[in-house]
Amino acid sequence: MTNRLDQCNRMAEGGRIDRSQPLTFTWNGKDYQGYQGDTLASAMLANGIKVVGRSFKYARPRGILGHGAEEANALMQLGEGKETIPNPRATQIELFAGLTAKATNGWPSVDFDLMHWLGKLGGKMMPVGFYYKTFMWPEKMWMTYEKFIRKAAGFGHASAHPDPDIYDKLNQHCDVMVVGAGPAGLAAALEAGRSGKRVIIADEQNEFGGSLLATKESINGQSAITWVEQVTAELAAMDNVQCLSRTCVFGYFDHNFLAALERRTDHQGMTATSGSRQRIHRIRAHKVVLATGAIERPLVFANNDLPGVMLSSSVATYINRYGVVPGNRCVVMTTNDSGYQTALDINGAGRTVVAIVDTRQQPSGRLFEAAQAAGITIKTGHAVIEARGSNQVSNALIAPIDASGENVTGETVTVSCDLIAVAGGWSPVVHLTCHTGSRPKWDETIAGFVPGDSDQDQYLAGAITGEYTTLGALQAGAKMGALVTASETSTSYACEDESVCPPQALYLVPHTKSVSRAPKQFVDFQNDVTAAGIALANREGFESIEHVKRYTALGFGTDQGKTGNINGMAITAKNLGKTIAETGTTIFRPAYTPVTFGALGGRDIGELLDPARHTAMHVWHQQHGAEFENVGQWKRPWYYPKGNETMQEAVNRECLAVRNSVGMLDASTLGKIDIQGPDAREFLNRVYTNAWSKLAPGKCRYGLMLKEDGMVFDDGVTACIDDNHFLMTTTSGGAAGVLSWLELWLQTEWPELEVYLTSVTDHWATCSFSGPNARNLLAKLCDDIDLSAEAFKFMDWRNATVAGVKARIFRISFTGELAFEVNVPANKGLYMWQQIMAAGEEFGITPYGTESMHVLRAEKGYIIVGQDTDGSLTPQDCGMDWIVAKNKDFSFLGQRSFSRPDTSREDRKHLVGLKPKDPTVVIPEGAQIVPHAEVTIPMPMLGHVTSSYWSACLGHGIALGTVKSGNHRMGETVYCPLADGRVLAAEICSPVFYDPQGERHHD
Amino acid sequence: MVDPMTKYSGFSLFKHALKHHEDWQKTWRSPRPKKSYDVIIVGGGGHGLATAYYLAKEHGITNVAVLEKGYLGGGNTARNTTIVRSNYLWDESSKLYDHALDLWYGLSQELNYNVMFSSRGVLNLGHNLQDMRDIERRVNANRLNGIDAAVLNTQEVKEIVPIINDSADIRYPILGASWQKTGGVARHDAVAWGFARGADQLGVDLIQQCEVTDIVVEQGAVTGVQTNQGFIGAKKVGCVTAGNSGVVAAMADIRLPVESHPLQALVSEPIKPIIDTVVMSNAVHAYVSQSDKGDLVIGAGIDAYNGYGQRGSMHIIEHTLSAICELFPMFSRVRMNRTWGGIVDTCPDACPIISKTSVNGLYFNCGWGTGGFKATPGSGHVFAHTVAHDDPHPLAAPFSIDRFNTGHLIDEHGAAGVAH
Amino acid sequence: MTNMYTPLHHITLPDTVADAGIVMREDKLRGHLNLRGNPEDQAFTETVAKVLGVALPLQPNSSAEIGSTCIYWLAPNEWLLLVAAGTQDQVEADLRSALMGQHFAITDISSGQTLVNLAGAKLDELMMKSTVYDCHSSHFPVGKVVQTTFAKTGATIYKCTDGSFDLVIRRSFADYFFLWLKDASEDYGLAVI
Amino acid sequence: MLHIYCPYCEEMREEEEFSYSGEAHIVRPKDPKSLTDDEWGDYLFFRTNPRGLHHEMWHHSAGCRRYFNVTRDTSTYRIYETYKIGEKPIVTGEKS
Ligand SMILES: Cc1cc2nc3c(=O)[nH]c(=O)nc-3n(C[C@H](O)[C@H](O)[C@H](O)COP(=O)(O)OP(=O)(O)OC[C@H]3O[C@@H](n4cnc5c(N)ncnc54)[C@H](O)[C@@H]3O)c2cc1C
Ligand SMILES: NC(=O)c1ccc[n+]([C@@H]2O[C@H](COP(=O)([O-])OP(=O)(O)OC[C@H]3O[C@@H](n4cnc5c(N)ncnc54)[C@H](O)[C@@H]3O)[C@@H](O)[C@H]2O)c1
Ligand SMILES: Cc1cc2nc3c(=O)[nH]c(=O)nc-3n(C[C@H](O)[C@H](O)[C@H](O)COP(=O)(O)O)c2cc1C
Ligand SMILES: [Zn+2]
Repeated sequence: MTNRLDQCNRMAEGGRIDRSQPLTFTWNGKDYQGYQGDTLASAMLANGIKVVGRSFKYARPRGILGHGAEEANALMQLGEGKETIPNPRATQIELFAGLTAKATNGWPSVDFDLMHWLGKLGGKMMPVGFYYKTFMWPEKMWMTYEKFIRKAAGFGHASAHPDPDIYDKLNQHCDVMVVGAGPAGLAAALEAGRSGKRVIIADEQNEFGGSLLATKESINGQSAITWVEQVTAELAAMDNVQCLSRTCVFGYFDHNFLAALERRTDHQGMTATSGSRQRIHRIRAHKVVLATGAIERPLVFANNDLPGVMLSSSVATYINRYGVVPGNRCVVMTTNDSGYQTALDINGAGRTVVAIVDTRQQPSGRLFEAAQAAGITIKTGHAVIEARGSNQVSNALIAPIDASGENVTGETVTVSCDLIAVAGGWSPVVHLTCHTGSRPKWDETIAGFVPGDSDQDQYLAGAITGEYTTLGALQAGAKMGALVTASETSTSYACEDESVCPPQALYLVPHTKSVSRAPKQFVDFQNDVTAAGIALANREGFESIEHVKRYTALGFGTDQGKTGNINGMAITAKNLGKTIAETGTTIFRPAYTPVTFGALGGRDIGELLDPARHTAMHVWHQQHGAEFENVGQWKRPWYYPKGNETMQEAVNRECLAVRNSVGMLDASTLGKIDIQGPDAREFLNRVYTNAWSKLAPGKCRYGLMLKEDGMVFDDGVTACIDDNHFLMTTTSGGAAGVLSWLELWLQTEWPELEVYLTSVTDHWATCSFSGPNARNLLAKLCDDIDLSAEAFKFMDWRNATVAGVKARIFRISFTGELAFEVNVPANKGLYMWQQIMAAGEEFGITPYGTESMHVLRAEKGYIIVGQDTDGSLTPQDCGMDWIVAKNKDFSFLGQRSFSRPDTSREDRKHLVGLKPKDPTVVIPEGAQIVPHAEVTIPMPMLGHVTSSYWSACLGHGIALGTVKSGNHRMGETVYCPLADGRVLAAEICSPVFYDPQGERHHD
Repeated sequence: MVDPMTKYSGFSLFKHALKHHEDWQKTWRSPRPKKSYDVIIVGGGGHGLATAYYLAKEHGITNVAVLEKGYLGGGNTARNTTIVRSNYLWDESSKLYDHALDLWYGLSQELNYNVMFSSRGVLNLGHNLQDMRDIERRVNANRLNGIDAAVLNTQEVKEIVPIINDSADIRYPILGASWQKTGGVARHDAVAWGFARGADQLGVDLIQQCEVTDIVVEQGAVTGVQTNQGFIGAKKVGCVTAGNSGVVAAMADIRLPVESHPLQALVSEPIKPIIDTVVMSNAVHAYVSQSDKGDLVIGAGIDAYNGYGQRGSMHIIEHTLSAICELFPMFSRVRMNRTWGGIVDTCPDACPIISKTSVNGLYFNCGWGTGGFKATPGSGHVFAHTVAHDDPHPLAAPFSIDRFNTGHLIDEHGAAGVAH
Repeated sequence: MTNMYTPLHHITLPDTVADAGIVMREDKLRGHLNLRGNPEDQAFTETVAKVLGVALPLQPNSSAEIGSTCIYWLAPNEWLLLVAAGTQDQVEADLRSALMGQHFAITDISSGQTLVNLAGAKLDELMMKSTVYDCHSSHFPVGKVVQTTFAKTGATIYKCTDGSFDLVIRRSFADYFFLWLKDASEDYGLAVI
Repeated sequence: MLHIYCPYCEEMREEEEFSYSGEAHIVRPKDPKSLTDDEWGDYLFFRTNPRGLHHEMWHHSAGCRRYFNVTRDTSTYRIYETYKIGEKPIVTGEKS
């Protein structure tokens, strides 16, 4: 056993880690050490940790495959308790002191997993899609089977607690957005930055440099790292350039909008000590340069998922960037030149390269020769056809293959090794280009998909185009940087010889056995998709690559197939006898790498989820113990409980106060639209059902507004201020919609009407007080107008001074009592409210909320649009035919719809009153109304109860509801069968329960 | 007689395992199109495939082709959040959806294909007093229509979903919910594949990569369709093309009361089971369930603009996730894996169109908008009847296209919510 | 005046921050008048110019200023007049009588909104957090005025000569606005003066 | 995420400032009463809903509050032009 702290695979020197800063971390309950600059993955490898997880379906042991976003296996449960994060990749977790991580699967442990035995034994019974074929009997058992399937699925677990961190967002705007800070991106940003344009460059890694961070190459005669450092410093010094490291551009949306996630503090600890843990940049860019590089493909051979099989470029990265050699005896299998560099790096690190196994028959060139010179065994025309080992690689089976790469042509030899580095060619990171609907094109020369045509103003540079040399990347970057800034010239660069020998396209390494019989050859590691599984899917008729994806789960994982997809597509193509171009890709979608929900939600949570709108008197309501109701975005006082009062008690008290003396409601939330212009009347005639030609200044009128389908959609009182000037009120929730609706007609259909609309909802505060003492109360505060019933009639309004404040007083009533609405500029709303409360003290003035308002208006049979109506009632249905003008010149909005066959039916639902037969009963709102007391299910329904209350002043329950042909059924008894078994009887009656003659409000 | 090797079962799995799964047959044939058919179904989504299946199964009409421009089940069927329920408001729609729900039960057995219908229950949350009134109204209507439904209070919601934020002083506290225990989710792809396999076995030709480019009408009657694989004759043509219905209708010079909008959804990374039911909220706008793979499947809102791009705007996703984090604060550190969009065919009254048209022999089944997955078996069932008899199935009759002229709309915005 | 309470009159902060990155000041009780009219009608524009002493800004997103009066372009036929506290009635009356017989609208909305000045070293970042509009100086010069979103509400944003921003916000959203502001400036410190 | 040029503000603005308002150029019949139920139903509900070029109305709801028209491709989402109410579109190509 290796000592936990000895970092057995750590090189003595080299890499971008700081050996003077050791960091202790915990993996699966044991402590280990790494260094500042490590990722969790590099630190685990340094400590010789091989098995990092268990696979999804077969629970096979899995090790680290890659070194970045492409990692498919090393999903962690990071941290604990409320800080825990499910599923981050070890390769993208920067090490910090005290980091703890666990494997997400494996019971009792990752090294020994019981599920694995189940997978081993049952695996044969679990080919792709097996669950569609079984678990069907008996039908009821599916829920039980499902429970077990669910338990086995999933990787990490979500925290059980709310998130201790916050997330925020910045809206960014720039001339040039560069994605990726490898040589191509840096060169592009440099060019654009020097031109003075506003530039943002983002890279998901902790520092800029991309693949240069892991090479020994040189640029312009100095080491590539030196160049990176110089360029990074120059960019950082430019005011016009924003450098965002640890920032993944995860989505590319239409019209050059990009979304990026910046991990601000994840490298320091599990939670942020101040500010946001992560931040989303919402970037609108004029031009976008994508320089996202390429990802290496693994090779598909038997047992290629054993820990110890790694991407060749990742092995090189661990050596060069992290000073870690992840094996002692290494076999490098390659289809192209890049494996050679890795072999040289391993060799240089003092570990054994057992052999380079090159699938090409006759490789040659610079790197080939270098490997030969280094004395490395090279087996050309060979492949590793199988890996062996129990929990990790211990042997590689190597066999000669033919030039087509389809057949094993000779004896297999077994070599012992603990690392197999695989280099299966490169796949350009085309993901972002696909997000806006573009589809990649197959490029035969590079054996990879490159970005297709796009509708976005987008430029490409570097490995994303299949340009795999550093010089090529630099030049392309510089060229694109110049192009997007319209500059004539661009910087030129010089690098060493990078000539390469052509790669071989090999997507499935042959085995001595057929695909269906060979040990599993994995294509998609995370979802346990094998070559045999793909073959089976194809055999079963799943031919479209999208079907293959959906049937096998290829590319469905958290890595979204970054390593597996191309091999899977190529294997499908071959099975079907098609070209890869014909087969095509599945669709890459956001997110490029997973994005924290919290970050996407940003600060729009908690109180900030949706604005809460307050009236000018809100503070007073709070101070006086109001309970609030959400009405749209408004917070409205619902009722004002006193002492231990229940809601019903408070509402009874409030209602009786209004009926017997005086009560006051904050009515400021009603929408108010100021209408000015010579055609204001004509405009009102068109948008309301009733006539407005004759309403005189000083008068008000109630109006109903319809959509063109004839259905009621808003109502309110409109006052004539003077001939060219009206003030419309709308429902509280409907205000914004009504204004847009009115503007729509004015601006698009009736531009000839000389009318201007201005929202004054927020400008006016409204104190609405009702009750027999309302006039007495007003008289105490207002003496500059005649308040007598004769001089100031119901539905009149006046300019007056109230409590020394200039006000508009409307004599309108929603309670059926004598009532006044005092409107003052909202700055004086609180003052006015306080003055009226004080003056009303002698009358026992009682503030009341929306609940009492509802009771009071229901007693009068007044509707609430949205409660008593639901978009399916015409004015006639509401019993409001009286408000529909029959002979207006202009066919007002909605009028034509009345005469449609359905709207003109006699047996439509009508809004009526309902009086419970048992006077002590209040029928629940939402109760359905049926004709008979016997409940037989199913049973036809006549309508439903829209509003229902206890009427304290009448001493019985009252309700409003819709009833089929209700207007013709007055006096009939109907029934409301409730969920608790009760059936409540009610008599259909007029909706006006209280003061049917309207004497009180006319008083 | 179905060959025991073709019939799916644990037993057949075992026998095939012994043969290394080398002998599995095709799930469906890939026939070349015939010259003509009795019925052509345009659109190989769940609804189209179900229609073909029931045409063959219940009406003995087997000379049928389903023409699909892409791959079977690749439209909205491939991209919906799979919520199944029937607690709609109005008699007409609740009966239609409940007919479908009845068919969900036993569907796996009927098709011999496990569609993984999981009756884990569906909650529709209420966040303000009007929400609760609407919930009461709908639940009462459901009960009296014989549909499983109940109103729950906040505590009862909390018992079913212990992780939900039931705090009373959040911006929009949960006041209660409607609960349909018999609702749930299903494996969307399996539904398409199960119907496809069932239809194929009954002789229906499933023709993929076959785009209908024109509907040929002579003397007021349909005679066939023009496709990228040539002309195919038909006595009757049923169009079940969801988001593309407007485009297909235009081929027969018909306009529909339908607009196509992007509707987005997303999944998290797979996590261990944490939510066992379906939670929907219109007011806070979040819809979530957890798939059997472990990913949280979340429905976002509709994009307001017309769009055929199968993608929408980012702020819609952001809005949805702020709502999710509000309802489920512990999901804040979970991560979004993938988002995508579908093209939903929305009707002004949020109800479908299952209808004959002014062209003889041409039928449309569309307008399911944001919520037609749940209806898949029922929709196919009543549409097959409508096509077979040239007369609407009684449950389909109210959904005729005429209603937009008569005014007999069935406004389900309240119950359909904004989506799903 | 003791009977006046501005939309933000009740806001409080637990402690005052020295070196606050964001400084907020409510420009209390300014007169706010919404003016509508046809910009192509010279009679209208000239009359208004005569009354106000300065021409109406006709370019989109522009403004004009004279003394304590500031005019924001809101739409082709719509302007916001910000006048000295308490003078709005007079200005309204003057305009009404001068424009008599023409088609125009003038509406006092002084109580419906308030003017908030935001300044401070962290202003740029705060604006990036809060609005989708590009407030970068290269895109938002002094004197420009823009109606756009502010968090989940709207605002009319004006760039002042000193580089700070004046925001017109609606009264009923003022509490939300402040809640947002407090939250967004948590990292920088917020001072209210 | 659309970026829309408001012809009144004369600037590109973010999608979040706008509300969509459906198909453009649907004219309210001059005399609704003279229409048949089918004609009226057609005006109310039936839309062209094309895949491709679409003339549509947007409302600069968080900006200048003006309605205006946009010619946009509903499959690529590319915007070809925006123009004021009352103006005619320049781009009217065949449906793609
Ligand atoms: C994000 C999202 C979430 C949803 N969530 C839910 C939910 O939770 N619950 C629910 O009940 N519903 C939901 N829905 C709605 C549901 O997906 C659809 O209503 C349902 O799947 C429609 O099925 P379909 O078979 O009619 O359409 P589709 O599956 O779209 O099938 C139509 C088919 O027609 C094909 N086609 C189109 N034009 C042509 C042509 N010219 N020639 C040939 N073929 C053509 C298409 O390629 C497509 O395959 C959701 C939808 C979306 C987009
Ligand atoms: N040996 C080979 O065959 C081979 C193959 C491929 C590449 N290369 C080397 O790779 C380099 C290519 O340069 P390049 O600049 O094109 O690529 P690069 O790989 O150097 O840089 C790409 C950068 O983009 C970042 N990135 C990718 N997607 C991102 C996203 N969505 N958001 C934020 N950042 C993202 C990556 O983190 C990376 O740093 C050259 O140096 C070349 O030699 C070599
Ligand atoms: C219910 C459901 C669950 C899904 N789960 C996953 C998933 O776990 N991983 C994944 O990559 N995609 C998942 N998807 C999304 C699909 O990959 C794909 O995006 C979707 O079917 C739309 O197709 P398209 O992206 O090819 O257009 C899921 C889709 C649905 C409808
Ligand atoms: Zn504008």
